[in-house]
Amino acid sequence: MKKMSFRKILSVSAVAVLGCFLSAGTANAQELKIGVVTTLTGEKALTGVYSRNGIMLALEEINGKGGVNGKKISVMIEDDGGNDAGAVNAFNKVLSLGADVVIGPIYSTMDLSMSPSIKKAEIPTLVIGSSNDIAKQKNPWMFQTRTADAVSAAAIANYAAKKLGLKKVAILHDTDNFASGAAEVATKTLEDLKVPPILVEKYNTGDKDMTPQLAKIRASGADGILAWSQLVEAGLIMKQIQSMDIKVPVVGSNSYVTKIALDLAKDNAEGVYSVADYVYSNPAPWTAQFAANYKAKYKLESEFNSAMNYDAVYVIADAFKRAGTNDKKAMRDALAAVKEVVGVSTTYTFDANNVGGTSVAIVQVRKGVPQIIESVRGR
Amino acid sequence: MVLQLIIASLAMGIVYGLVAMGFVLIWRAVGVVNFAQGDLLMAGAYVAFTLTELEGLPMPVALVACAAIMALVGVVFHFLTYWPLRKSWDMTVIISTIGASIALKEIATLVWGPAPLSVEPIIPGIARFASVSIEWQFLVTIVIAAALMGMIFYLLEKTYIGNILQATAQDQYAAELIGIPVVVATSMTFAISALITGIGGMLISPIFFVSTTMGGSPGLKAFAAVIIGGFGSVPGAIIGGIVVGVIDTFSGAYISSTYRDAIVFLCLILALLVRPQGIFGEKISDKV
Amino acid sequence: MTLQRKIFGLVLLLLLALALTLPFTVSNYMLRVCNMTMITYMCVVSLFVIFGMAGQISFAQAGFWGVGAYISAILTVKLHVSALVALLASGLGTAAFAAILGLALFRLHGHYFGFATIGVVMILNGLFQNWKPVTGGADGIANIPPFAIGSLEFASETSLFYLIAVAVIIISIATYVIYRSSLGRAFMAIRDNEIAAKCMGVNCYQTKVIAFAISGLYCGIAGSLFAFVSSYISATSFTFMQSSLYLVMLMLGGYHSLPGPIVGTALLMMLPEWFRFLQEYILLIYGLGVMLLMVVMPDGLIGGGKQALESYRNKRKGVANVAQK
Amino acid sequence: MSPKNNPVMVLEKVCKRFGGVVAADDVSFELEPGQIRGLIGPNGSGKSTTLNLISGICDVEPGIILLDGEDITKKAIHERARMGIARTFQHPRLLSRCDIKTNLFLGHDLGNMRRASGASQEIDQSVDELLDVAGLKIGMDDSIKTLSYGQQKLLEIIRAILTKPKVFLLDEPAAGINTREMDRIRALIAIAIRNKAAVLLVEHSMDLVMSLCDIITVLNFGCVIAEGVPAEIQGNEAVIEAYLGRRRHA
Repeated sequence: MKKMSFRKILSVSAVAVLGCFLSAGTANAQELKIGVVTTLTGEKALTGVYSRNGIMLALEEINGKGGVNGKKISVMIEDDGGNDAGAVNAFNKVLSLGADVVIGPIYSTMDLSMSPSIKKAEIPTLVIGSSNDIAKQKNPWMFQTRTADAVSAAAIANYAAKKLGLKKVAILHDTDNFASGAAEVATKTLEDLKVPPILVEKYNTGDKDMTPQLAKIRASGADGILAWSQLVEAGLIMKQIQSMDIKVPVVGSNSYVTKIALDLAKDNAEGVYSVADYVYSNPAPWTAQFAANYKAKYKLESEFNSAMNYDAVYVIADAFKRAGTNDKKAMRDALAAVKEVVGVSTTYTFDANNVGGTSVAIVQVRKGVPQIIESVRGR
Repeated sequence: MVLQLIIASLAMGIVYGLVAMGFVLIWRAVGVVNFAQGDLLMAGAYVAFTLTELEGLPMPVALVACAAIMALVGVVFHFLTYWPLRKSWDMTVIISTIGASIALKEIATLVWGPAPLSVEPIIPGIARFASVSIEWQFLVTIVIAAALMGMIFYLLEKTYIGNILQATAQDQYAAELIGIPVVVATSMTFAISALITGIGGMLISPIFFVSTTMGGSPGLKAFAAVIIGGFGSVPGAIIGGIVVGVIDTFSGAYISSTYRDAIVFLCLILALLVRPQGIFGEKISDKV
Repeated sequence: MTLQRKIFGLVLLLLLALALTLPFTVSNYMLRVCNMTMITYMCVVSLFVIFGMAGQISFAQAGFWGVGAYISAILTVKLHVSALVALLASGLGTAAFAAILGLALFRLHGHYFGFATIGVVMILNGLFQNWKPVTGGADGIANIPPFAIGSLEFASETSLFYLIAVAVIIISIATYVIYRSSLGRAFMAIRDNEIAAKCMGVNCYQTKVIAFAISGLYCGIAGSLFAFVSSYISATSFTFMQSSLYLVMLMLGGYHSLPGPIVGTALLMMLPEWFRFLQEYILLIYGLGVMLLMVVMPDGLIGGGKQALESYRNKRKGVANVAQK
Repeated sequence: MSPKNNPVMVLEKVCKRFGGVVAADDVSFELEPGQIRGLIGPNGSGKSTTLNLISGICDVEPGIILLDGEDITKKAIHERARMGIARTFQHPRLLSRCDIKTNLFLGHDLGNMRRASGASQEIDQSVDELLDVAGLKIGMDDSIKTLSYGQQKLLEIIRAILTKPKVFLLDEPAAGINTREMDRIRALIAIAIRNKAAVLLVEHSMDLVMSLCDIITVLNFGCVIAEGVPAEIQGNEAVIEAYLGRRRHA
C-alpha cells in the first residue's frame, strides 16, 4: 500500500467545512424593523401566505397614519420552509438583517425550536403557536400572543359539558403538536367535570379517509364530538360526519369556522360549534373593518392566521409607542406591559408567563355563516 | 359498521390501485420507479377543478378532457425526466422524478394558490343502504376506476398497441431492431400512466378535496400496493392497492388509528421478507 | 501528475485556513447554516457508504438520524446522562439498530431493499410522532442541555462549529480509510457485481450488514449533534422527504467518491440560503434545478468533472499516440 | 490416468438438473496441483455448469466435491473462494465503476485473507510482472471502460492469479481473443501452474486445449464420455461423434 499522503486526507476534511461569504444587513437607528418568520414554501405554505397578508395589511394601515410617533415600521419576511431547522435559519436570517423584534410562525414545534435562539439573541419575539409548552419554556423574550390551549381547549370542554349538556363525548384530533396538546387539556377538563370522553380517536395530518375513526365513534354511541384539526381535515371531517349520518353536535377548533373549511364542507357545516380566536363574520366594528379591508385588498375572506398576525403588528406598535425606542430591552419591557390592547382576534394582556391572548369566542355556523354566541374570558 | 369500512377501503384501495398501476406501467416500460406518481394524482385533481369549476364543463366531457390533458402531462413528464437520461444509470432518473415531485407541488401552489379547493361530485348526495351511509361519489369512484382499469388492461393485453408497449417494455433494444419507434412507445406508456393516475385524482377530488399535499400519502401507499401485489404485474398493482386499502382502513378501525400508516408499511416490509415477488409476480432469480 | 497534487495541496491548505477562521468572519445565521450543512453532510456520507460504495439504496438514513437524535435527547433530558456518553450511545445504538435491521432486510436485493427502507423511515417517523411516553410524541423533546465535556460547555454557535468540524473530520478520514481498505473494495465489489464479489471471497450478506451499521453509526452521531445544536427535536424533521434529499445531494455531488457528498451537501444546503430572496419560488427552482443538473451531469458534479478531465487527458494522450506512430 | 498423487480437488458423481434438462450427470474427475485439465464438449454439454457447481454458484443435487479432502459441497461461494478456488467468467465480470487498481487489489485482498503471513511486498512486484506478461500498459487509475474486451479478459485472469488459488477455473478465456492475446493467456496460465495451482480449463479453441492441457475430460449432455491425454482424445471415436455427429454410412 502506498504511503497514505496525509495531505490527501486533510483535503477531504477541510473541504467539508466549506465557508461562505458574509451577508450583513444595514441597521437604521430609529425605524422599527420587524422580522417575520413564516411558512411560504412546502406543505404548510397556506398558513404562511395568510399570515403575511395580515401583517402587510396592518403595516399599510399604521404607516398610512404616519407610523408610530412619526417613525415608520418596516418588515423583513423570511421563509421557514415548514420545518424546525428552517425556522431557526429564518430567525437567524432576520436577526442578521437587523430586526428589532420578531413575529414567529403559528406552528408550536417551530416556536419551541426557535426558543433557545431567541433566548441567546435576547430579542423580543411574538409567537403565534397555541401549545402550553411555549409558556413552560419560561423564556422572558418569547411572547405567546395567541390564547393558549389552556383557555381555548378548556372552553371547548366546558361549553360541551355545561351548555350542550353532553355526557358521552368522543374526541377526534390530529396527531400534530397543536391538536394533541389541546385534546389533552380538554380531556383533563372533562374528567374534572366528571364526564370523561368515552373515546379518543386520532389521525395523521394529510389523512383523507376518516371512515375508521368516525365508524368507531358512531358505534360507540357518543352524544357529541370534540375535534381539533387543520383546515383541509376540518372540511373533510364535517363532510364525512354528515355523510355517515352521525347526528350529534360537533365542537371544533378554529379551523372549523374559517371560510376555507366552510367552502369545502358547504352545507355539511351547518350547526357546527367552534371556539374561535377569530371569525370573519364578527359584527364588532373594528373586527368588521379589518374583515372588509382584508377582503378589499386580497379578494379573500380573512381567517385566524391573518387576524392574529395583524394583531401582533398592532401589539408591537403599541409597545413601540410606549417604549419610544427600538432598543430590544426597552421593547421587551414595553411588550410585557401590554394591557388591554384590543385586537381583532382578542384583547391582549401579557401575564407573568408572557401569554397575551385573553379570550376566545364560542361560535356556531348558522346558514353558512359563523355567529358568535358568547365570549369566554380566560382571565 | 364492517360494511361501511369495506366500501371505504374499496374506494381508497381503488385509488391506491390507480396510482400503483401508473407505477407499474412506467416500471415495466423503462425499469424506473417514478417518485412523482403521487403528484400526478394531485395534478389530475387540479385539472379536474379547472375543468369543472372554472370552465363549468359537464362531467362526462370533463372526464375525457382531463384524461387528454393528463396524457399530455405524461408525455411532457416523459421528455423532462426519462428521455434525456435513458442512456445513463436508472438512479439518475429516480433523482429526476424526485425533483419533478418537488416542482409539480410548487407549480400547483403558484398556479392554483395554496388554498384547498373543492370539486362538485358526479352524483351528489349520500347513498344509504343496509346500515351503510356513504357518499355516492365513493361508489362512482369504484365503478369508473374499475372500468378504466379494465380498459387499460384490455388495451395492454389484447390490442396491437398493447403488444408494442409490451415488446418495448420487455426489451427496448430488440423492439428498436424490429422497427418499433421506442420513443413513441415509452412516451405513450408515460401518457397512459399519467392518465390513469390523473383520473384517479379527479375521482377523489370531490371526496377528499384538492390540495397540493394530496399526492404524498397515496403515492407512498401505492409503493406498498405495488410490492404486495407483485412488483411488475398490472393485476398485482390493482389487487395490491385494494389489499393496502383494506389494511389501511381496518387497521385504523381495529388496531390503532394513530399507527395506521406505520402498520401499512410494516405489512410492506413483511410482504417483502415473506414473498418478495408479491401475490402475482414471478420469482426473479439472479441471472448468472 | 505531481503538479496536480501540488495545486490540490495548496487549495486544501487555503480551504483549511478559511475553515478555521470561518466562525469569526461569518454571521451567526450563516454559522448555524454551516453547522446544519456539516450535520447533513454526515448523513450524506452515511448514504455514500451504504449506497455510493456498497450499492444498496437506502431511504432509512433520516430515520437513523432521528434515532440518534432521540437517543441523545432522552438520555440527556430524562436520564441526565453526560453529553459525551449520550453522543457515543447515539452512535453505537443507531449502528446496532441498523445492523439488526440489516440482518433482516439484506435477504432482499436491489430495489426491494430500497422499498423496505421506505417502510423503515415511515414507521420510525410514525413512532417519533406518536410514541408519547418515550419520544414526547408531537410535542417533541425540548430543553436539551448544551453539549459539554466536564466543565467545558459548547453553547455558542462557534464552539458547536468546531465540535461538529471535529466529528466531520473524523468521519471523513474514517470513510477515506475505508474507501481505500479491503472493506471498501468489498463494498464496491458488491455494488458493481455481486456474483464476482462472492467469487472473490466477499461474504456479501455480512458485508452489507457492516456497511449498514457504519451508515447507522454516522447518522447516529449526526442525530446526536443535531439534538445538541438545536436543543429541541420533533418528529417533523425525520421524514421520507429528508431521506430523498440526502439521495439528491449525493447524486448531484457525485456518488463515486468522497468529494461528491461534500460538494453535493454544500451546494444544496447553501444555495437555498443564498437565494432566500426568491421566497415562494425557491422550491420550484430547487426541483427544476435538480432535474436539470441530473440531465447535464448524470454522474454528479465530481463524477462529471472527472469524466471531463479524463476525456481531456485521453484526447491529449490520443494526440500523443498518433504523433508517436 | 496419471499415477495417483494427492489430488487437490475431487468430484464424485456430481449431478445437476434444471427442471427436465440434465446439466451434469455423475461427473467425476480429479485436479492435481500444477496440472492443467481441459474440459471440452459441444455447446450445452454442461461445461459452464460444472464450473458453476465447483465455484458454488449452482447447488450440487446428488454428488460430492472435495477440496484438500474436505467436503465443500454445502459451502457458500465466498467460503469456497477463501479456501482457494478462483475463477474467471465467459464474459469478464470486473468492477465496472472502479479503477484498475481497485479491481486488482480485490484479488490481492483475497490472497492476503487466505495466507496468514502478509507477503504484500512480494505481491506488488508480481502485479507488475503479471501486467508485463499480459502486455497491459495501462495506468492504475484508468477506469475499466478504457480497456478493450481482450484486455479485460487478461485483467480478470491476473486478478484470479493474484489470489494465489489452489484451484483455478478458466471459463473460455480464449473466446473473442486475437492470437497475440492468446499467447499472453498461455503465459499467464504458465505462471499459475508455476504457483502449483490446479487449473481446470473450459475452452472451445482446440489448439489452446490440445497444446496446454495435460489431461482432458470430454462432456456431452452432462456425461463424461471420454478422459485422457490430448493425443488419445483427438483420435477418440466418441468425441468426434459428439462434436460432428454420426458419419452417414455411404
